[in-house]
Amino acid sequence: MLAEVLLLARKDLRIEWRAKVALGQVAPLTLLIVVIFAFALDANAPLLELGAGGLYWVAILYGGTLLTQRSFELETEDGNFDGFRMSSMKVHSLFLGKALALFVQICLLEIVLGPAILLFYDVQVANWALLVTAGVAGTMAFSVCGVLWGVMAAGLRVRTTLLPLLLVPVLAPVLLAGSRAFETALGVRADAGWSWTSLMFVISAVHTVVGLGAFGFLLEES
Amino acid sequence: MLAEVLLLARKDLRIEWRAKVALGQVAPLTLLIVVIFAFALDANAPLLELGAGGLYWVAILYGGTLLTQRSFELETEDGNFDGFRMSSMKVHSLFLGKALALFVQICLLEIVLGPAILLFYDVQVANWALLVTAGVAGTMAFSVCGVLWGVMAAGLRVRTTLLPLLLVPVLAPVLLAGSRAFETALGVRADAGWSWTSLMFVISAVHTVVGLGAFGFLLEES
Amino acid sequence: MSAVVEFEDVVAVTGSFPVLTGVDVSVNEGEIVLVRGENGAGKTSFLRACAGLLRVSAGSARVLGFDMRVDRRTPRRYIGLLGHENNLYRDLWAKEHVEFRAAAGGGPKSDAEAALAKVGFPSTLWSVPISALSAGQRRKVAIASVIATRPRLWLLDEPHAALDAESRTNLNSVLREAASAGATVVFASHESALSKELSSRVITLQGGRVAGDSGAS
Amino acid sequence: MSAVVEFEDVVAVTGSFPVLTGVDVSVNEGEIVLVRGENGAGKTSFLRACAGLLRVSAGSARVLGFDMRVDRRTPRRYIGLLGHENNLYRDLWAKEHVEFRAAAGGGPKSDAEAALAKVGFPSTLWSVPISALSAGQRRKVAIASVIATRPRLWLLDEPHAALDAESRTNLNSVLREAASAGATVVFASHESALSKELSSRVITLQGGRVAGDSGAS
Amino acid sequence: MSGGTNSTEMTATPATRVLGVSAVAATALMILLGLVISPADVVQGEAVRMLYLHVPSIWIAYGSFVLTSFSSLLFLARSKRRPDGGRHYDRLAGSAAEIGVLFTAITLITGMLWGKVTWGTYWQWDARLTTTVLLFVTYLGYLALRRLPVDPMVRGRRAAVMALISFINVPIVHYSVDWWRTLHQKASLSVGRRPEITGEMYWTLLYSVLTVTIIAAWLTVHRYRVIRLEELRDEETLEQLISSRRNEETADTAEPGDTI
Ligand code: HEM
Ligand SMILES: Nc1ncnc2c1ncn2[C@@H]1O[C@H](COP(=O)(O)OP(=O)(O)OP(=O)(O)O)[C@@H](O)[C@H]1O
Ligand SMILES: Nc1ncnc2c1ncn2[C@@H]1O[C@H](COP(=O)(O)OP(=O)(O)OP(=O)(O)O)[C@@H](O)[C@H]1O
Ligand SMILES: [Mg+2]
Ligand SMILES: [Mg+2]
Repeated sequence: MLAEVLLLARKDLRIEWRAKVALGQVAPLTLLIVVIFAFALDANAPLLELGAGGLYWVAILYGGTLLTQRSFELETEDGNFDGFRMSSMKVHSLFLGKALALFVQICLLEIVLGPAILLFYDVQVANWALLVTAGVAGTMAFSVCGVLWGVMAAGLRVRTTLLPLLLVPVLAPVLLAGSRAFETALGVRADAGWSWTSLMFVISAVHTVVGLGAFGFLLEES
Repeated sequence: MLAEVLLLARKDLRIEWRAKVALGQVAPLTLLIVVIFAFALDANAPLLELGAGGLYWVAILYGGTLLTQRSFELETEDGNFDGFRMSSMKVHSLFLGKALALFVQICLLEIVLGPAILLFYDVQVANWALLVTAGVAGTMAFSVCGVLWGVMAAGLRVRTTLLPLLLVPVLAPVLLAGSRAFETALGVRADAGWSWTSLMFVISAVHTVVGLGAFGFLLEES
Repeated sequence: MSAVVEFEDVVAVTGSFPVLTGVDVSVNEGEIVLVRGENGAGKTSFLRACAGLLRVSAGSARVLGFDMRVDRRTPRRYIGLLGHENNLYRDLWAKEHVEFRAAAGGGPKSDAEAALAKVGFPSTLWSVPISALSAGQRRKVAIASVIATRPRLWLLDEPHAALDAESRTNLNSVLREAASAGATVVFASHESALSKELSSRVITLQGGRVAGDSGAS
Repeated sequence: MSAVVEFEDVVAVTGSFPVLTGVDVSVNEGEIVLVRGENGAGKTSFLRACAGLLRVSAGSARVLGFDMRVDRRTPRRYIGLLGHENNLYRDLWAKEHVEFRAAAGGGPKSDAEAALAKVGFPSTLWSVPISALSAGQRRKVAIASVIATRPRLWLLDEPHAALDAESRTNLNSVLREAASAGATVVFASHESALSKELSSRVITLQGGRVAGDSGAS
Repeated sequence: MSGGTNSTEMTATPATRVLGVSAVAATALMILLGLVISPADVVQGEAVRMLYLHVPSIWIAYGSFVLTSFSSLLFLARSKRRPDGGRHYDRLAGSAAEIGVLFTAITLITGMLWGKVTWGTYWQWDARLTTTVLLFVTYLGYLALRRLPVDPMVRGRRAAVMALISFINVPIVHYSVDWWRTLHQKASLSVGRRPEITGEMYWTLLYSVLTVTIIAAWLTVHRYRVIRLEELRDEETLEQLISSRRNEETADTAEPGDTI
């Protein structure tokens, strides 16, 4: 099964490599959003420091949704969803493979965005371990949810707009948890950042379990 | 020419009517974004001073981008962009027709979003005339820019992700102007809301002129 | 008879690949020209160049009297193009779509019903969303859309594909009728039997240039 | 000989329209079956029902021994489907695509080159992105992808469309070879000459049901 | 196709009429209790009467969503094994979700009105309020998914998966007051942390819960039956469509050219 997961993920990542969507388009876009925000807040330094965690996750939410859309655009253009469904890979591999590729792509995004935020907003990291763990937890949650809802919307028309509608409410808790955890990691909030991080792991786990269980059903029909 | 503009706009709006994308999907989504945003930022209350006006326009920026994407998805799926380019309508009609349809759709969005924001943020309107004029000016700017950049991205692959990247920087000034104008209209800022509104009209005008002039070129290249 | 398409040593490039490598063709009004050739020979590219969708990067290209290197837009008004893809708005109903194309082409909406009838599209399906139609039915809608714009130059890329036997012969007679009314038809096809029967002239492409022309003058 | 497709009074619905209205068909191993019928007769729907992509809402449907009303997923492992659309990842290169499909079907990647050669896809185009290929070349990639998964049941929707004359006869021999090796081929086509020559049996659909079956037993 | 058991022509049966009548009666008593008999609150004054609608509504909504999730689970588990595909579980999930959304809306509305009176604004960016909106929108999305024009079994499965995921929101709403610092009242009824809830107010609240439960049950049953009737109607039109499509040949073979 691992071979299948890697095969699918590699295919997605190869396409990403060719088209450079995550790095070339979505990353600059999220950067831009962060900059605009900073500007809109009148570069009010203490305020920026407070908001950095939240804005980071808002930007990732936006970028991640775009990447999810793109990921399923691949699987639906030119009638491709039939091919996806006809694939003789195990459904679990399909789910995990798509999720893995999405995870890597969102990570790419974060590798660009993270340092940028640290720089622009002039924040100090108080707890690197927490920051990285929370980042990974949030990214996992994003990618797992993205794949689950991506395939839910995939067979349907109007998926460009339906997908965000389905995805955003589900990701909202991740957004909140991620922001709080980052705020702790950046030392601007005393709250228990680790428990927010665990919440994100729980969310990923729940969605993975649901995804593994339900992906078969979701693939059945368009 | 008016007949052509109306013909094209009516076609787009008929499809919207069938699929109910603006009202059924994008409007709830923007609502949701307003809610999530406000909540995420409320933890650090000063951020919310950005206020109703700013969030309104952020939400419209997001929703408007989705609607623009959708609008050009129609014109590109099934090789449709060839059809669009082969159309014997005048290029000006194509530009204005798409813009008109987009304008109406964004207006639909705003009719839902506006009252919701008034309610959620418990703000008082100090100047209705300004509010409505600024709303119209901003919407015009959004739809004109949307069409201009939509067609720019239309011939290309990976347009799902490219379009926002092109659109967001152009719309950022509209976002700022709209926010300031609304803040005046809502009585939370003494600034000259009318001059911000005129700025938006100027932006629309500039983009309309550029659009009318360049649409031919943009259509030529695939 | 005036020349509708006049290509001299036309070169066209997509990406950085030369899809047309020097095409010399002259098509006169009222002709029905079959463009044939292997897969990848350049038929589609040739038709797209005629329609002005593909930029001509060298040589001289005139279509309906317009120099395509100067103005590619105006002649499109008189051209009807049927591509490999159908160019349909999937959310519209079949009839709405043809009406839209007819009106966009400057004609009366009432042409739509006649055009749909001409291609044998059953009237029971007029109000069905295009996304629900079968492949052949969609193709018929696409052809009807071309018919409804009353082009002077018809550019058809594999018009027979996806159609059933009856509709194919029916399409042939529609095209013959158009040609006899003065329109010019250039079409690419792999259906040798049907297309030879239809065409008055056969151009063979190979490697992006003309390798044979039954009507070379 | 065991039955590969056994449909009894199969009804299938898309949207709320009955695309199959009671299909009775039984196809045996090694047969090459042509499914014909007018546009909209239900050929595509039938093939999709065989592939498990269309839910059977009444009747009994068994494919390769699996009850399609219970498990539509397992039999897909042994089925190769070529639809109207090509199901290609346009950003991949032709060879990469076929390799991916081969590997996804559990076979070795090395099948890809053989499959591409079989359909006559020129090796100079192996590393060209699919989006740059011509319509017929894409179709060949799609067919090669099916070949590379070595299906036991081939479901082909207008396999001849878009191919040039040579590739068509070539495809016929590929299919004949597959059938003689024990695979079963069910294909829909509007190319009467080519497909009659290929098929060992002809099923005619009309209005979503079987109107004629040359090999009815 | 038609595994219909009791294809009633009306949505009411004697049993549900009893349910309906008792709902009406209970409502009357609830109004009496809530508006007249129970005392005004020391702190909140008359506004506290909003409590008797506000709180039971959301509890019933929770209950409906539990029901939705439970029947979705059963639908997923059973749909393959049953001849009718276990459609009744799907129907139950759908009708319960509709009622849940309705009562969530009631909570939102009463909450906002109450907020205007006690906090001075309709809305506060408070965790409980926000999560409640999130819950509301999520289930609106669920209902939107149910309305998409695809095969009913397929739609049912998709919706069932979504229902299971959406349920996560319910505990989030409930515990939001503990997880975030909020303006909103903490959960109290069981522990009696809030001194205001005593005596008549306590009993009135309990009674309101009972009443709203009856109303919700009654509504759910009726929605279930309406959905069932719609399905029967769809099945009937489908039968007609099938037979007319089967007879297409008589119309079409009149044309020549189809010979083999
Ligand atoms: C739009 C505004 C509001 C919303 C969305 C809302 C939502 C909710 C929800 C979801 C619950 C159920 C808690 C649970 O048991 O899980 C609840 C309970 C409650 N709400 Fe509100 N509420 C709102 C406004 C208010 C206001 C303004 C007040 C009074 C000042 C209030 C007082 C209460 C009380 C007393 C309870 C019962 C708490 C308990 O015993 O558990 N709510 N509300
Ligand atoms: N980037 C590229 N690299 C290599 N070849 C390319 C590239 N772009 C286009 N081509 C080639 O250009 C040709 C385009 O031909 P065109 O689409 O006009 O063929 P056609 O005659 O219509 O074929 P068909 O019968 O298959 O439709 C193809 O052979 C294609 O492989
Ligand atoms: N919602 C609908 N309303 C009316 N008719 C519908 C609807 N959905 C599907 N159909 C009809 O169902 C049929 C589907 O047929 P199918 O695609 O299987 O045809 P086909 O035999 O493959 O045709 P072709 O040769 O054109 O590919 C079409 O006649 C189509 O018009
Ligand atoms: Mg071609
Ligand atoms: Mg078909």
